[in-house]
Amino acid sequence: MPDHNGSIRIGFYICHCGHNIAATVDVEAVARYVSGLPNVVVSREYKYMCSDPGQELIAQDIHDLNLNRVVVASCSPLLHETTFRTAVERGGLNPFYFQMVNVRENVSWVHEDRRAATLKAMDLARAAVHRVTFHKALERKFVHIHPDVLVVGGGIAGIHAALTLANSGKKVYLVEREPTIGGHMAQFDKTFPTLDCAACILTPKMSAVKAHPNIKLWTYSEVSSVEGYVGSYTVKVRRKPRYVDEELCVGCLACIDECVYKEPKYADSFNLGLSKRKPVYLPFPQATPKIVVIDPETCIQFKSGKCKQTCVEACDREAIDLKQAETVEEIKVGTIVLATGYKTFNARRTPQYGYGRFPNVFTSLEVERLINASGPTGGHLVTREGREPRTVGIIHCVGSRDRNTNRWCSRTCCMYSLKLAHLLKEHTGAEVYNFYIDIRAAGKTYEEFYDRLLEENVHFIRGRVAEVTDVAAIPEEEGHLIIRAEDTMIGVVRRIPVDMVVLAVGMEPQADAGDVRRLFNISCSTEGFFLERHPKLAPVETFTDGIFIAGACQGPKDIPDSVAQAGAAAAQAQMLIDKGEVELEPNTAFIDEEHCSGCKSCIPLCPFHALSFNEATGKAQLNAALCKGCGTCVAACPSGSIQQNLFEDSMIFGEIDGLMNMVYETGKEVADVA
Amino acid sequence: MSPEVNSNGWEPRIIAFFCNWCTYTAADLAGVSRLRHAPNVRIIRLMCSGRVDPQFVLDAFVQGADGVLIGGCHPGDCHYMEGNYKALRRFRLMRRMLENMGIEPQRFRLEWISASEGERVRTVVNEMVETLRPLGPLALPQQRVRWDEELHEHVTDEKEVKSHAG
Amino acid sequence: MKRYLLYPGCSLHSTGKAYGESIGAVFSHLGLELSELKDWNCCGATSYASIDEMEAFSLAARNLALAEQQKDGERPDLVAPCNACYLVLTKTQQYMTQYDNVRKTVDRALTEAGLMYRRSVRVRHPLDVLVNDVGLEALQQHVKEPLNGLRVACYYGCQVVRPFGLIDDKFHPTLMDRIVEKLGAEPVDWSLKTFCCGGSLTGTIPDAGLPLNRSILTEAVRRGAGVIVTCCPLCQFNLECLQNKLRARYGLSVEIPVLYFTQLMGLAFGLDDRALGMQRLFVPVPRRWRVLKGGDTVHA
Amino acid sequence: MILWPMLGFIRGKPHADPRARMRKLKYEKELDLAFGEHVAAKAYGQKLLSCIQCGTCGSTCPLSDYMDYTPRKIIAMTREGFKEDVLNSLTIWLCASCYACTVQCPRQIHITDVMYTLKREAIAAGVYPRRYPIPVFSRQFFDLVRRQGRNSEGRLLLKFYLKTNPFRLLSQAWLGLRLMWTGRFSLKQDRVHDMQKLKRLLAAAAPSKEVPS
Repeated sequence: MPDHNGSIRIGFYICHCGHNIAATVDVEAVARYVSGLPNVVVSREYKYMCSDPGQELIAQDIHDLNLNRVVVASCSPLLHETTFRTAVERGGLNPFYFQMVNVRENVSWVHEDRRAATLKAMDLARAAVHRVTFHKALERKFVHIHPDVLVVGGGIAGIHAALTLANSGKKVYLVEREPTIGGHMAQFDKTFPTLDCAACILTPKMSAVKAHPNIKLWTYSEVSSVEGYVGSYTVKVRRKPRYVDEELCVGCLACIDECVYKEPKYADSFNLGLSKRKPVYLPFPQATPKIVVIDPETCIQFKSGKCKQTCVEACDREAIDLKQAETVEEIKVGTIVLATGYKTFNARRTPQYGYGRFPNVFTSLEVERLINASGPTGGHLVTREGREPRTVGIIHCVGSRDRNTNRWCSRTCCMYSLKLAHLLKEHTGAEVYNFYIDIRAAGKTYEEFYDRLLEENVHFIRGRVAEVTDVAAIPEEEGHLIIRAEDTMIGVVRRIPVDMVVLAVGMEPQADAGDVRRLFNISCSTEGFFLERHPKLAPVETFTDGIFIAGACQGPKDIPDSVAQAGAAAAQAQMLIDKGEVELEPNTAFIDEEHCSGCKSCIPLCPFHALSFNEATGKAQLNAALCKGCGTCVAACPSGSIQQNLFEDSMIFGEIDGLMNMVYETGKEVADVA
Repeated sequence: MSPEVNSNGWEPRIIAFFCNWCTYTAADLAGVSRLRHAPNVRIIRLMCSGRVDPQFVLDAFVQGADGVLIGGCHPGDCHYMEGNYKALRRFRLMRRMLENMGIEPQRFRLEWISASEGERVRTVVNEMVETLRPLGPLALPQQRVRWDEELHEHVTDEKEVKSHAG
Repeated sequence: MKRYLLYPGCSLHSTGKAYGESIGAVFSHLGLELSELKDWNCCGATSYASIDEMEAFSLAARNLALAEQQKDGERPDLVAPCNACYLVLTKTQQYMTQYDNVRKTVDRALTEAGLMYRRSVRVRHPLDVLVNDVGLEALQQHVKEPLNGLRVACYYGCQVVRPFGLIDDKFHPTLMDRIVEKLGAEPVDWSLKTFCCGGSLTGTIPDAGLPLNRSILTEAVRRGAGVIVTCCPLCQFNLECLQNKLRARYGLSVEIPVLYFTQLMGLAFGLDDRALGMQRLFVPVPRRWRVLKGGDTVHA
Repeated sequence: MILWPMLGFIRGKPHADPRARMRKLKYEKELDLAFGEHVAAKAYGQKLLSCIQCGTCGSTCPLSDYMDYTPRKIIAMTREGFKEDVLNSLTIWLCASCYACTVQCPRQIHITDVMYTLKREAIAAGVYPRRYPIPVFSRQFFDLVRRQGRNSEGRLLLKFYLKTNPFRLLSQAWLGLRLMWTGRFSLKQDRVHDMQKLKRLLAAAAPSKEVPS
């Protein structure tokens, strides 16, 4: 027992959390039990500890009973530790004389047996009561927030976040990997449910980004390293050579006309390979910035070094620079918004639908391009044979709601399928069949759009398609693709011959989401989307302070939701910047120089280079500003002379001893438990 | 730890050291998702699995734990870059040491559980409880008493000591 | 030389005799040793499992245990040419690992019979052995009389790739197509490679089972195939022996030979017709193949 | 063409109320609410309960056109406890175990195993259609293997036709003869040498002795 035993005065509070805790844990029994533990002056249970009266209870007890330690048993410390620390501080006590016990997430919510749950709660309470005696007063620690912001990803979410921040006067770096901003939205034809043209509403925002004095736009660039912490991140951005001087190019496109390739030859990725482009190209007419790119993979000069370089001659501004090399920019920012988007499901992973085998099986994104007036067919929706389809089948949930591929609902496919059904009917007059499992039209005015489609006499067959086949069962099916599905509403299996199949492919995390996550030190959910700090209450924050997420990188969502989230992420960043500083956990390490033997074993362990060896004193020394508080060095110090605030050895041993019942003898109280 | 009595009269007691960023968060998620699991684990939250001092593990066993579980972020995902690798290194060393001391390797486990793997917390906890059940109590505190008695017998019975020395 | 144990199952001793004979001929031509599992019993197929599943698993496991016993230490490769046998043996292996109750019940049943199964058997389909152990290039080297110009529809049946998909794609397997290509013939691209032939339904409920075969035969011909090759005795029986009945009652309008893929291989290797069981076919191979085997490109 | 066994009219135990199958009203008391979980447990996993009724099984099934209920309906009815209807259905017997539904099910329900389970339940409950050819065939196969350890295709078919419809044997005579000419048909019974032990093995695997998981 610590020698200052006599002076320790602990207040213990256990929360009912309504029924959340009290239904499984006998909170009265726990309070009664803890009241019998040494040093405990007061032990109470209360309906909602986090409520104002609950917090007031703590502050009042500190004042009235002269408490100098507080333990609250309620929910997870990740949720309310700050709340209770503040309450403790309001009572006039150093906020770090506080320890929290998680009896909700770790006990009542995961156990059913009331007796076992109550005993576990008692153990955890006892451990905390014992641990808190070793707590020390610490100073609150603040850092300054650098006012500049980095936005990664130039889709609609990134664009909106960047504009919001820039309009509020913040300097924004917008980094986009492709040669143009715009993302997937730029590839869409119309947007649901209003059917306004995607380009018409997107391109003004793209131009605004380009023109904004507060936005530094770097396209064809990727973040290569991130160092630092909230308020002070150092970021390196790799700028890939586009072999065109961005300052000089005015987008006249003369170089494209004069390219030695008279006809476009290579698959145009913006049109998903449905059309061709030359090695020097502009992704699409409204590309922003309107600067051409030269693709070294296909350009003759790069492949053989023997090109006439007609493009260079064609440019009267001498903007083409085939010797351009990659550059790296280093910037300082205080906050980061990640809006790296999604990728569409690879339809080849569901071979039963014949994508890649049957030429007239298209993905939804391909059809967006086919309908689009600036698309590969100039907006004429035709099969590969160049004919207008008379019947089209749209298969929903391709790569969604399927444990063989992706379990989640991609949330957008129902609505965009309805939109495509409408457009297909409008453009070609075709009979359109939707094959769906459930229609999810939960957004504002989405249900009304579904109504409209029903009245347009689009077919809705509730049944997931098993296969698309070219095997005709009756002569009338010859020459068609046949979709076989059970019409579950009618209860029969139907075979429907169509001229074109559209696969409503789902949304997936970007292929490199894992790398990006590591780069920015945030978490991913099991599916691979970036993980928000709290699914309800912190939807744009991450577990890393100062890094926010917006748009489909966090999970499948449509344009309105992405924009809303981008606005929220921008507001979060702005809040930090305007506040000017942020509080850090004071859980950094410190060195007891007296006992340090100077063995240097800690020094190579620190990944943040916070530890060094002081030749003069022969001891290790720690730069607290660099220390992030992991405690790895503490665990390694053979003499125990490095300690970590809030996680000192004595505290952890105290917790273990408390848990294992070696300190306090439990008596009859335990037996009382129901 | 309080005595939890089941029909056999004994329940495995496990101390878990979970890192704040991944495994502790996953345990929270298991809670939010109401993933019921065995009540035999007591979690101690640390900032990083790299903070797990081998002495914590020894202390837990010495104080009467039947098993010790360490939970950290997946390799490459550590919030502090490489704390989990340090944990892994220490874990391997420790397990060998514990084995030499006669503590079954199944009693000491290291798991990578990311923040989104609430389900995994449940699986690992349930698995570990089931693995420990057939092993029975480790009961080091009582064992120490037994060892003391044994030693005492050896010392009093001089012949016995000699024959061993020979 | 690699040695294999053969699990013939009931069909290779009767309706599927030619399959067994052609496998024997091809394997020995390639220098693979193949010996029949001694005292094998029924695999516990579909029909048995409909009555009692645990007994069915135990029957299958007895064969696996025997294979281990007869290989004595060596890790046995048990070749099951019948798709149903292959599936049942594989499924037994998988379920014994996956499900406690299966493992415990089966282990106890084996103990009662004085056997033990240590899970070391590899259940192999001849397709798997020929492509993955022997190799396509090696197979090609044995081709004496390439089947140039012959268009072949490879029909796999359902149970060789489903449900586990261990040796090939569950929807569009290609193992047989790749072999056929090496024989000089041309595999046709078609959609019914793993469509069900109806199994025993052709006998029990012909109105349900037979039309399935009509679809397969018609589609193969429509795709320009001159022959169907298969890797399952029941599929071969259904597709070949019932063609008369299909024509008489179910409106089939085509006739096409249905061979085991091993028979086709044997032909290309220049092996003797009788050794391949060619005389057992209901729909004989057209005479003009003989010309074709000489290297001319005559469309069958 | 011999009309029987046309589907549907040969039933096992007739429903207590012959119109029951036609009725569009079902009382909860007619159902067995534990049936769904019971079958789910027997057929490897609770996944059965996660069925979303998408109909992939029905549309992928090559035999669904001959079934009285599509497999999707069988799953729904099993889940909801329509035990009597499910066990009396022809669907479960028509499943040819091609596993097409199992590999495509978006909920990874082991549909083929569900069908096996239901067949066994139907036999156990004694409600399967008595002279419906498929259970008879299975039973003949089962008995042969139990007695001899191996199946003999020739004998099996002979017995099967005798048990179901001897007249059909005549229509098969020509096929039988051709098989004989080509050496592909024999009535000789193949058998396992060590039948004693095989019988012991089967006895130990009997349902009453199944080891619970």
